[in-house]
Amino acid sequence: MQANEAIGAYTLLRIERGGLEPGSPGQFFMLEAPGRLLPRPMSLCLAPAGELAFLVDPIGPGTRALCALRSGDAIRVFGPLGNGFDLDVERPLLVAGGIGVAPMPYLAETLGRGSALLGFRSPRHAEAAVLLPGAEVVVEPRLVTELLPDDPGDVLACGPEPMLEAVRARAPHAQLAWEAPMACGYGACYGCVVEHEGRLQRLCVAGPVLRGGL
Amino acid sequence: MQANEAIGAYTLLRIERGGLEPGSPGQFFMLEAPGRLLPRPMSLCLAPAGELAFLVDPIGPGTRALCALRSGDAIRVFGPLGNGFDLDVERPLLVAGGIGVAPMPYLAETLGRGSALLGFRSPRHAEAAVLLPGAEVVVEPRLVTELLPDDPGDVLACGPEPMLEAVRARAPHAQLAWEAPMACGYGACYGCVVEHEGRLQRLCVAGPVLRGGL
Amino acid sequence: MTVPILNASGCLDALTAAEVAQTLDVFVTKTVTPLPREGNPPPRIAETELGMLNSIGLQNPGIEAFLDDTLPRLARLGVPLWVSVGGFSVQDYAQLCTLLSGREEVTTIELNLSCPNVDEAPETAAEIVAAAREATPKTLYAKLSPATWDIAETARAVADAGADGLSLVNTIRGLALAPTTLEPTLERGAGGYSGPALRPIALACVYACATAVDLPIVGMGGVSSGRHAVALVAAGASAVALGTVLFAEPFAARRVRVEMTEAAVALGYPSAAALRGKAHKSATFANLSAL
Amino acid sequence: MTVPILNASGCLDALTAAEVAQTLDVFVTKTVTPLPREGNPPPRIAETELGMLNSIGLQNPGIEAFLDDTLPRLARLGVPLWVSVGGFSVQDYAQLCTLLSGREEVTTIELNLSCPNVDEAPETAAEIVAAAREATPKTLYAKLSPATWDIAETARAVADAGADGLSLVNTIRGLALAPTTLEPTLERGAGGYSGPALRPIALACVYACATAVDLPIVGMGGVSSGRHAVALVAAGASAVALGTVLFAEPFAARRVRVEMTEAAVALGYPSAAALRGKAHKSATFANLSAL
Ligand SMILES: Cc1cc2nc3c(=O)[nH]c(=O)nc-3n(C[C@H](O)[C@H](O)[C@H](O)COP(=O)(O)OP(=O)(O)OC[C@H]3O[C@@H](n4cnc5c(N)ncnc54)[C@H](O)[C@@H]3O)c2cc1C
Ligand SMILES: Cc1cc2nc3c(=O)[nH]c(=O)nc-3n(C[C@H](O)[C@H](O)[C@H](O)COP(=O)(O)OP(=O)(O)OC[C@H]3O[C@@H](n4cnc5c(N)ncnc54)[C@H](O)[C@@H]3O)c2cc1C
Ligand SMILES: Cc1cc2nc3c(=O)[nH]c(=O)nc-3n(C[C@H](O)[C@H](O)[C@H](O)COP(=O)(O)O)c2cc1C
Ligand SMILES: Cc1cc2nc3c(=O)[nH]c(=O)nc-3n(C[C@H](O)[C@H](O)[C@H](O)COP(=O)(O)O)c2cc1C
Ligand code: FES
Ligand code: FES
Repeated sequence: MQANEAIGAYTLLRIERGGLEPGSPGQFFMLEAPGRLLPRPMSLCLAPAGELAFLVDPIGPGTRALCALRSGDAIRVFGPLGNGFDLDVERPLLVAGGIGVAPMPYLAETLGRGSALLGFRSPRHAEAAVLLPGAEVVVEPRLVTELLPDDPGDVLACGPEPMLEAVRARAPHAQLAWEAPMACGYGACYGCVVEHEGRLQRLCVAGPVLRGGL
Repeated sequence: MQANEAIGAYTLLRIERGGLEPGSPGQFFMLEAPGRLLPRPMSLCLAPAGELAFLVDPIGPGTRALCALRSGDAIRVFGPLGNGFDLDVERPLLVAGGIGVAPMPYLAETLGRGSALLGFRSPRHAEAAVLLPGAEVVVEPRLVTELLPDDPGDVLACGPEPMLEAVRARAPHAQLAWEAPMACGYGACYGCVVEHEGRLQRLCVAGPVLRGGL
Repeated sequence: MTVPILNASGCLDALTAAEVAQTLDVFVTKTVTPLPREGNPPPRIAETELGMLNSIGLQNPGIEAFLDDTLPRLARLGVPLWVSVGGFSVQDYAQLCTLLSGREEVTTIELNLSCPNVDEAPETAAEIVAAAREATPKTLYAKLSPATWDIAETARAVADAGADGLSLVNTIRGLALAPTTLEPTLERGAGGYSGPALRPIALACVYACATAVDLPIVGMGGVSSGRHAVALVAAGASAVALGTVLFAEPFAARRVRVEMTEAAVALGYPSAAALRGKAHKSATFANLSAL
Repeated sequence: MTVPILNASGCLDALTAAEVAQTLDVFVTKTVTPLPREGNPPPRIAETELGMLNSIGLQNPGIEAFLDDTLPRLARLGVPLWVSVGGFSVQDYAQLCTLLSGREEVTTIELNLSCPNVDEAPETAAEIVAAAREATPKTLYAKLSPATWDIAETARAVADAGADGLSLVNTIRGLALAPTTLEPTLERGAGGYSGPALRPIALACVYACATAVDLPIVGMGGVSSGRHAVALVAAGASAVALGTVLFAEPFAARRVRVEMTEAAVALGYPSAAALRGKAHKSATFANLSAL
């Protein structure tokens, strides 16, 4: 652990990279949550030299334990895992809701272009927009999908399920990063299944980024 | 918790008395051992005004957790429990081995007279003798029972089982404070039984001080 | 309507702790057998990382001394009394129930069909309940073990045999070894595992039995807070019993009672009793029997 | 002589984690059934305070796809392969064993007689083992549930029916409720409880079966350190399997292997294998079968 830094309602967790590769945007890591039996999946948010940074929303015991880490604490980190975004796109448009903003900074940096739309549930949550300079930001009751242009181009999105469904309705070929409870993150437990292409598939192996969606 | 103070190999745990009575010498309290499911029995060692003090030998997880307490920490304490020493004696002689010294300071203070013999397994353990000024002290390989006079008077003893057996061989009417693993300390679990007067009895209810012994 | 709090059988002796017993809505005795029993040799309790083990082995004075000496003294406490009984054959249980029938101090008989520390009666739980039912008009609770493939099946069988309620669950067999000697920490080897680790197991048993039968259930297993108690009630229990927690905190019932109401109110219910069965999706779960 | 480390069935997919599988002495497949299975609806994993619950429900491609596609790919890993099989009747198990008999990639068949998340075959464990024994000359391990009153009795029955070894234990049924909704955290309600809380239960089962039968035992249940593994070996296991710990620490086998030897040496034994059975007082415990 290098440092924990509050960014509005979220916490940016910066970890020494050690021997780990950052992987590609949309991939995730399993982070040991101190005091809990199972690790927690976290998308890579930023990859500064020698570091991996994660943006964490403290919604339960595991994420709260991660946000309570202090500089010098050691945790086990495993990854990168899963399939990230396909970067071979013409007109990328990044769309994120809430903590779905987490993978966007690394994605924007890697793509080197494209605009971004972000939606948050409160101004305090919206402070995380500093991680994505130039993004257009809305706060509830306005929804991020209201900002989608008629021809949205190549949408790369992450956020809560209802948001992803709404994005897909508008952009059927969007790349969507989904969530599911995960015990292992590497295909071992069969816990993270989602219905995709008509059958139950492990999201950690088949996703988390899927085209067309669940 | 008021303070924790090292006394040789042992730790003196000083706790605010709150509403608790100190009870009589040889009685014990159940002390919450932080992080453990079950409390641990501890003899009252000293009863300074407004405090209860216990002498703890860190031999396992529970006693180590007690010794690691810091000033300001709160633990649950229940007692006084069990039957202490009968103080109606003519020529009291206090005999203790190792952590068996724990109840002796409070006993000596309450009796206001009598001499004491203490045995320890190392000079570091023997530092606990400061709690009982004027006591005669031996360190292994010498044994405390070697110090017993031919006519020992009214022996009140506490220590490991082999020591108590040896004391009883020399002083059949001695009052002996025994030990057994205890889950509750107040007769609820039937876990602490010892064979006494030909049947299995709960040491926490029938003892811990028994005449004649197990 | 409230959710009564009992002690778990074998986890409190009201004669050495009257004040503790008086914090309870019901006092349940340690299991009584026809003849006096010394129990198993010590050590017979040991802590594990996440629970405790015991191999007490039903130490008790036997039914005769219990009726003559213990029961009159218990009756003076002013707390409703349940008597837990155990035996090694159908006849044992029937005899115990017959002897207790005449005693008005006793409101309910709990049939301990599940002690992991003694030999079991050769008959099935249902056969024992049927014999007990013949022997007494008193309210009969059947205490079941979680160490069974399908506890709902046993619940249905004892309900059909005439049980008036279920006590769920007893301990499950566990073992620990001393780290330095590798010998079992209990003289007898294995013992009954109780405490926090048992909680999800107990909850699953209550949930399954509440679906299977329409009997009141006393839920127990690792309860140490109002939230734990509320979960058992939501799973279908109408009362909860405290066991291992009483060793660390004799007056836990007072705290749990307050916390239970607080937890219920925080969840939007007027009382803990009001959320009974709410863990079940089925709407048929409305008509639940009270204790 | 060493103590082999396996994965627990269902806790590792060697095809998505070849390097992890290669840290093991044996790779055990997730349970394969005659027909493909999608498993239970999600959510089907949940953490509890002291363990985890799963209700996967044996998701697998079915024996045909397994033999055609999965098995050849597993064989390329260079790790000895055990195949876990499960079914809903004696015929299912017999058929699976027959089909696997011709496949030299498979060293051992583990009969999963104990999945808490699917309906059980109506026949007894011994009947299934007997049918499997008829169907195959391969080494047969019977995987038993801790949810039984007397596991030693089942162990004797499956030994008599021809089992070559025991895998102990599977998960036990457990339930947790979401704190705010009071709904079960798993869609299916109850699930299999695994992890640290299971350790004393698993240890008691291994200890009891090691006394009852002279078969090698793979011990599992909450193992996450060398000391846990050594305890199972002292109780009578000749091998240990890692389950839940692999989710948090995929390469745990390497650490546990080193710690196991360190723990044995610290206790004065030349190796972990040398302390097998040492928790038992009986001297008749000298002739133990190896895996
Ligand atoms: C591939 C992947 C990448 C992820 N990346 C990130 C990330 O970068 N940053 C981040 O903060 N989180 C991320 N998550 C979500 C994160 O893993 C979960 O929030 C975390 O595991 C919850 O653990 P907990 O112990 O704090 O709460 P739990 O006890 O597991 O959950 C607490 C409560 O919140 C509910 N819940 C669970 N997950 C969510 C959710 N995502 N939103 C709202 N409610 C939820 C649960 O049902 C429960 O009621 C990711 C998830 C996946 C699958
Ligand atoms: C009535 C009574 C009064 C007591 N008063 C005191 C006191 O004033 N001060 C004090 O330090 N202790 C006292 N003890 C002993 C103390 O309660 C135990 O040492 C303690 O419970 C051990 O807990 P643990 O978790 O540290 O070790 P455990 O894990 O319980 O034990 C660690 C190891 O030590 C062994 N062991 C247990 N007890 C002892 C012992 N007494 N001596 C040597 N080995 C042991 C165990 O078998 C085990 O192998 C008293 C005990 C009783 C019954
Ligand atoms: C020390 C001890 C003794 C017990 N004795 C009995 C008993 O005599 N009869 C009985 O039915 N259950 C007995 N039990 C089981 C408890 O009543 C209860 O079912 C079990 O401990 C689970 O609850 P808990 O986790 O809250 O302790 C005993 C449990 C313990 C720990
Ligand atoms: C997610 C999950 C899936 C499992 N699937 C199977 C299975 O398919 N077949 C089987 O025999 N056991 C299965 N098990 C049980 C394990 O093999 C093992 O017996 C149990 O988890 C106890 O070990 P542990 O506490 O180390 O996890 C599964 C366990 C888990 C946690
Ligand atoms: S999280 Fe375990 S298989 Fe996906
Ligand atoms: S310690 Fe529980 S009865 Fe004595």
